[in-house]
Amino acid sequence: MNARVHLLALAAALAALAIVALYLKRSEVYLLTLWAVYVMATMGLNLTAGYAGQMSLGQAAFFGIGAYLAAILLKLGWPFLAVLPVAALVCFVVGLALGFPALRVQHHYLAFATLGFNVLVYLAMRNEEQITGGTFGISGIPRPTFLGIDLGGHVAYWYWTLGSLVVLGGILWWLLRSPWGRAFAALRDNPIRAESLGVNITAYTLLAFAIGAAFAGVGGVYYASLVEFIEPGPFHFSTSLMMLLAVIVGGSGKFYGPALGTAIVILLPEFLRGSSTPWLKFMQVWYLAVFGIAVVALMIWLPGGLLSIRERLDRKGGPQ
Amino acid sequence: MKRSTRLIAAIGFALAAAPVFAQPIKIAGLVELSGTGATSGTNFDNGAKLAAKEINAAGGILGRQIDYTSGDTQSNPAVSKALAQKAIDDGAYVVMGPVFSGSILVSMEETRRAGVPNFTGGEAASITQKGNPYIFRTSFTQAAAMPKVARYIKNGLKAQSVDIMWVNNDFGKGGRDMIVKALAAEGVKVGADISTDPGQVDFSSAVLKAKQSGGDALFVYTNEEESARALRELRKQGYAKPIIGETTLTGQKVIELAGEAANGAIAHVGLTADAPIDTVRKFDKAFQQAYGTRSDHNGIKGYTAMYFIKVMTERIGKVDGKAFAAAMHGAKMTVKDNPGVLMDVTFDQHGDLDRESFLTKVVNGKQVVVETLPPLGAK
Amino acid sequence: MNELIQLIVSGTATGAIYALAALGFTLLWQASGTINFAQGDFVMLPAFTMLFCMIAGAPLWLAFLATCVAAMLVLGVGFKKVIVDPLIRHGVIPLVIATLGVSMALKTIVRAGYSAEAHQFPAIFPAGQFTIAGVNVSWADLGTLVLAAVIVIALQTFVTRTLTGRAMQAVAQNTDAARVLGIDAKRMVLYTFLINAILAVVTALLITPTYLAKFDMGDSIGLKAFFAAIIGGFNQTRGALLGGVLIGVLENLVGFYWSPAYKEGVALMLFLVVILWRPEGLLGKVEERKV
Amino acid sequence: MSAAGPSHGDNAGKAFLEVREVRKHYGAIKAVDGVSFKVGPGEIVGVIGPNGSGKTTLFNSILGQIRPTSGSVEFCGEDITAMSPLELSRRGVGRTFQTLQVFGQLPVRDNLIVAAQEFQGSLPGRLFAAPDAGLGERADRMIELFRLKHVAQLPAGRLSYGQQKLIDIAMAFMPNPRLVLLDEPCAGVNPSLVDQLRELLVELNRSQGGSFVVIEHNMDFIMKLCPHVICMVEGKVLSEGKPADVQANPAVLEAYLGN
Repeated sequence: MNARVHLLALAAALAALAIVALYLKRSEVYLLTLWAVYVMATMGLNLTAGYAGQMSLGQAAFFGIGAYLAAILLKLGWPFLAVLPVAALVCFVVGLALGFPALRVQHHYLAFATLGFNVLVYLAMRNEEQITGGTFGISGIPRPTFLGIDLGGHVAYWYWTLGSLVVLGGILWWLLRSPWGRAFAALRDNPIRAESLGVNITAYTLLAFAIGAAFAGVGGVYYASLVEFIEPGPFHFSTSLMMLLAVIVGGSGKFYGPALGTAIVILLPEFLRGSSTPWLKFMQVWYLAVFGIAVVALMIWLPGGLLSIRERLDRKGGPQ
Repeated sequence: MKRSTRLIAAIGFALAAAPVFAQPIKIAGLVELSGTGATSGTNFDNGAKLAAKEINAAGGILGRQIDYTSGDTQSNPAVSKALAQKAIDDGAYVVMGPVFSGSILVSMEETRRAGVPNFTGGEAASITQKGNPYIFRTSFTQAAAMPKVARYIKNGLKAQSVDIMWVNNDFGKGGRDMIVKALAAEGVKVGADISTDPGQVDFSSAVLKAKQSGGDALFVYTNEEESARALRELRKQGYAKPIIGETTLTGQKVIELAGEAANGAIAHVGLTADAPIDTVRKFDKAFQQAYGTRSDHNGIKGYTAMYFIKVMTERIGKVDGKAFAAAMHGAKMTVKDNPGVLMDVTFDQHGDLDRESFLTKVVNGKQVVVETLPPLGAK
Repeated sequence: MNELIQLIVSGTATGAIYALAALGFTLLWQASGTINFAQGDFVMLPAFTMLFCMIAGAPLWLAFLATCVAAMLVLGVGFKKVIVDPLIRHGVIPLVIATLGVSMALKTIVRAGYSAEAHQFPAIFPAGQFTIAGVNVSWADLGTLVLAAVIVIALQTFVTRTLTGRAMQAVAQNTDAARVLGIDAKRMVLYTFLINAILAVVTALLITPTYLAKFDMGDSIGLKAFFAAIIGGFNQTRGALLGGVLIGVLENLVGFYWSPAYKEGVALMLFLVVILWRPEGLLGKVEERKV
Repeated sequence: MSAAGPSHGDNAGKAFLEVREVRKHYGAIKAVDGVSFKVGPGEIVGVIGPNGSGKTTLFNSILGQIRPTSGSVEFCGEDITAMSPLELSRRGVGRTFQTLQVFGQLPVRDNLIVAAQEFQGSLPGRLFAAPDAGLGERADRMIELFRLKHVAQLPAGRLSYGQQKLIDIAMAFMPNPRLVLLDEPCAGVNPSLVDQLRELLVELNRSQGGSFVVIEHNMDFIMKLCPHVICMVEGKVLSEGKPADVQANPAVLEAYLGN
């Protein structure tokens, strides 16, 4: 696909997403917004796991840190746009700090370290009641106003989130096109070779990890403001697993992979829930079983995720 | 009136009513069918379904059938919120659930905004303290139940000090705060204050802590599974002092899971299928027939809530959520007129309810009611 | 002082169960490079299988034996042939993801197909306790310890004393060299999967009376098994035992002396300390970087 | 540090590698057992020896991939023993591997650019640099030289073994290294391309001026390419000198035949 077709298709898709919200019910717009918010986090995870090849199982922890920061700061009266960089920066720094011990061990241990980190953050959210409100959570989180426009309504907040998602996507796109993006890919494809070519794999691993965390932190800010209430539950490590699966199912290392994967993980089950067709009703209950088996099948036949299907077909027909 | 006119009137009425007949009343359940609240949610849902079936079989509400659909909140507040919005979008007349306090605190903002009455199974005191005119309970609040427990610990058990083991979620933490307050009011000392995790499996250190503390009794306030595990560990370590709980501890599921170890446990319950009341016995039988298991208190919550809807809707004579909510405040429903509500009940201005409650004990693997306590308002 | 000993004893018993699950974990890793994220669910499934057998009227011992056979077929041979074999050549990550999928599927199948609720499971040891030198020891803890010890010793004897066991060890240490020596490496790897399946059933037998049979009962045990394996040293069988017992005991001590609220975080904190201090694990050997 | 980068021809005259008594023992197995040799500026040195004679282990010991048991390696007067591959790369030491080591999912052109971009500017600076880090032209020239133009935009992992091997070698030369260690550059390359590859290396040696150390089994290739050859057997240097002399050495012959 050449660049112009790509841009046109993207613009059309965004326009469709913007227009369709006017015709959807409140709950459906809420779900769409929830999807966009999760995509912010999975997009970051795609950088960490998909582009740089570092398996992280703690994305929900950063998502949660962003959300709690937002809840606390927004309730203190901070403007939304001031909370965003703070959340991003805090997650970035925490990501760096967590990366250091994890780097001391072999690559796949990073996954366990992040998983454990997620468990710990979750426990802290639940037990440090003075800060986090414990299991009662924090309610009454305000939605922002932007240039005097109240974004409290469901459609207005959706446009706000969608617009922000596009900006974040732009940042990621630019990052991936820079020499950094290439170094991340080198780190993923062959760290040993990369090191012998002067790629500082320690620095890039930490960066990939911390930038991914920062994206999750930003997503968390939007989440807190969307749901208007947070408690530890949504930041349990099982959310991290779902986020990773969303990235992989969509297509890790594919720019639009997280958007597709997150739709499958977040929107599809809700669609099934709303359906009354008998076999879809069956799917409501068995959804995660089918999803789990599909993940296994995908790993066996299409490890690059759904968006790699074209490449896969190319390769089968191609010279190799 | 002449026969013919009467006939014409009847036909006219039938014609006018016909489209209404075709239009069922939508009632949406937001229930925990998976996640940590699965046991509670499933029971609540089953209770509601059973009541809806009975009401429909008997001609429905104001002649209209109930269309009850339930969605799974996965014990997750964000999903609860989404489901609440969906229920409102779908035009639900009344929303039932969720049971978990953390979830209802989020989803009730949605029903409030839309002006849809919302029955909850949640027991956290804060739910009805937010001035929400659309929220109604189906059971006691912890604020109402704990003083009864504290009174029993002091007068019934003659305990000077008591250790507390609670689960660190909104339910457990809320209850713990209430019992500490109630015990202080009764002049009973609190010994060890032991927090446990939702889903915790290993209670050995928690139980040892209680044993070492040496209080005269132990108050256990955790969810069903954790209660069972705690009871088993208490038995394993040979804990010999009285074990008291509120609602969950002597529940059907706990007895089933804890087996022998549940024997001797005492609990105050607002609702129980073992209540020595005819209507409850009838409900118990019907529930067992429908689902093969006995209902716990959450099943009764769902069941009675559905009948509250029927009674109040017929009382106001129309399907109107706002009028319904207004009429619910200060309402009184009696078994004599409406057997489906199972026990006489009154609602106050906050949406809290009041009725009789029971002191129960597990004897030979069965919950036995040892005392019926009067409603708080009947003193 | 007595309470300390008591905490250590019961912690060791819990830890021994973690160790059994962790043991299977390290065996799989050594023999085939498999990191099994569904290890916890591999404990959950046998628990329900035994439950079904007992509902069908079988006594516990028969249910246990039948489940061992079923587990060897499904969690041993089936898991290897259907999931590990096609995936292992893609590297560690796709296999890890696939086992995540398996975990999710197994949980949902049990939840949707049978029940979302917890179910009682008969205890294999009598309730109550005895006092020895002022320390209360429960029969269940003692029984668990003895049974776990028997399993570990039996396994160790099998691995070090029998020809097959030694062949398995050779494969675990160096597959290529073992093949050159004429060892049927594939068969040895399969044996490892079978042993893992049986360990899972034994773990289920020991742990379900306290954990209760529930679709998500594996989450916690799986996580503990991971961390136990890493803390002890992923490439050392003895490491898994040490890691498991350490976690069990420390959890008890933290739960008692500090706060039960952070009990679930003990395994992680121990893990972080260990990897900062000894990245290869307490008993692990340093692996040379491979080019 | 990054500003220094690898040399760009000007200080090639100082390139000088000295390996002193390097040993690498695995328990009782002496993979490398006291090897010493020198490489002068611009020189091409061949290393031959039967399989298992310790050539690759020697390479890995020199290049920081593994830590030698004893001995030292000096480069341009600096002790580089057990330095990490990253530090070595910054001193202008490059290498290729015995097995294929390309970045499979990156297009060929990006493989080449990434091989040199880390020597351009600072780490934060590279985030804001042009996408090709100013290396596009250089990469294109290298692609031209290695005749990879028709596949320049394809992911490297999808090319034939021989083509990937060429990319691997081209990457090593992208940053203008002062010293390159090539581990079996001909392995797996179509025999008809071997001569072409040799000419390429001669050309690169001439234009870039770096020194090469080459492990190779293809005798013809090494005899024609390297003015100086080292023969290793059982971890030791058996013979050293002009290719013809080493080839004529009866001990070398015996070592090969006896194997």
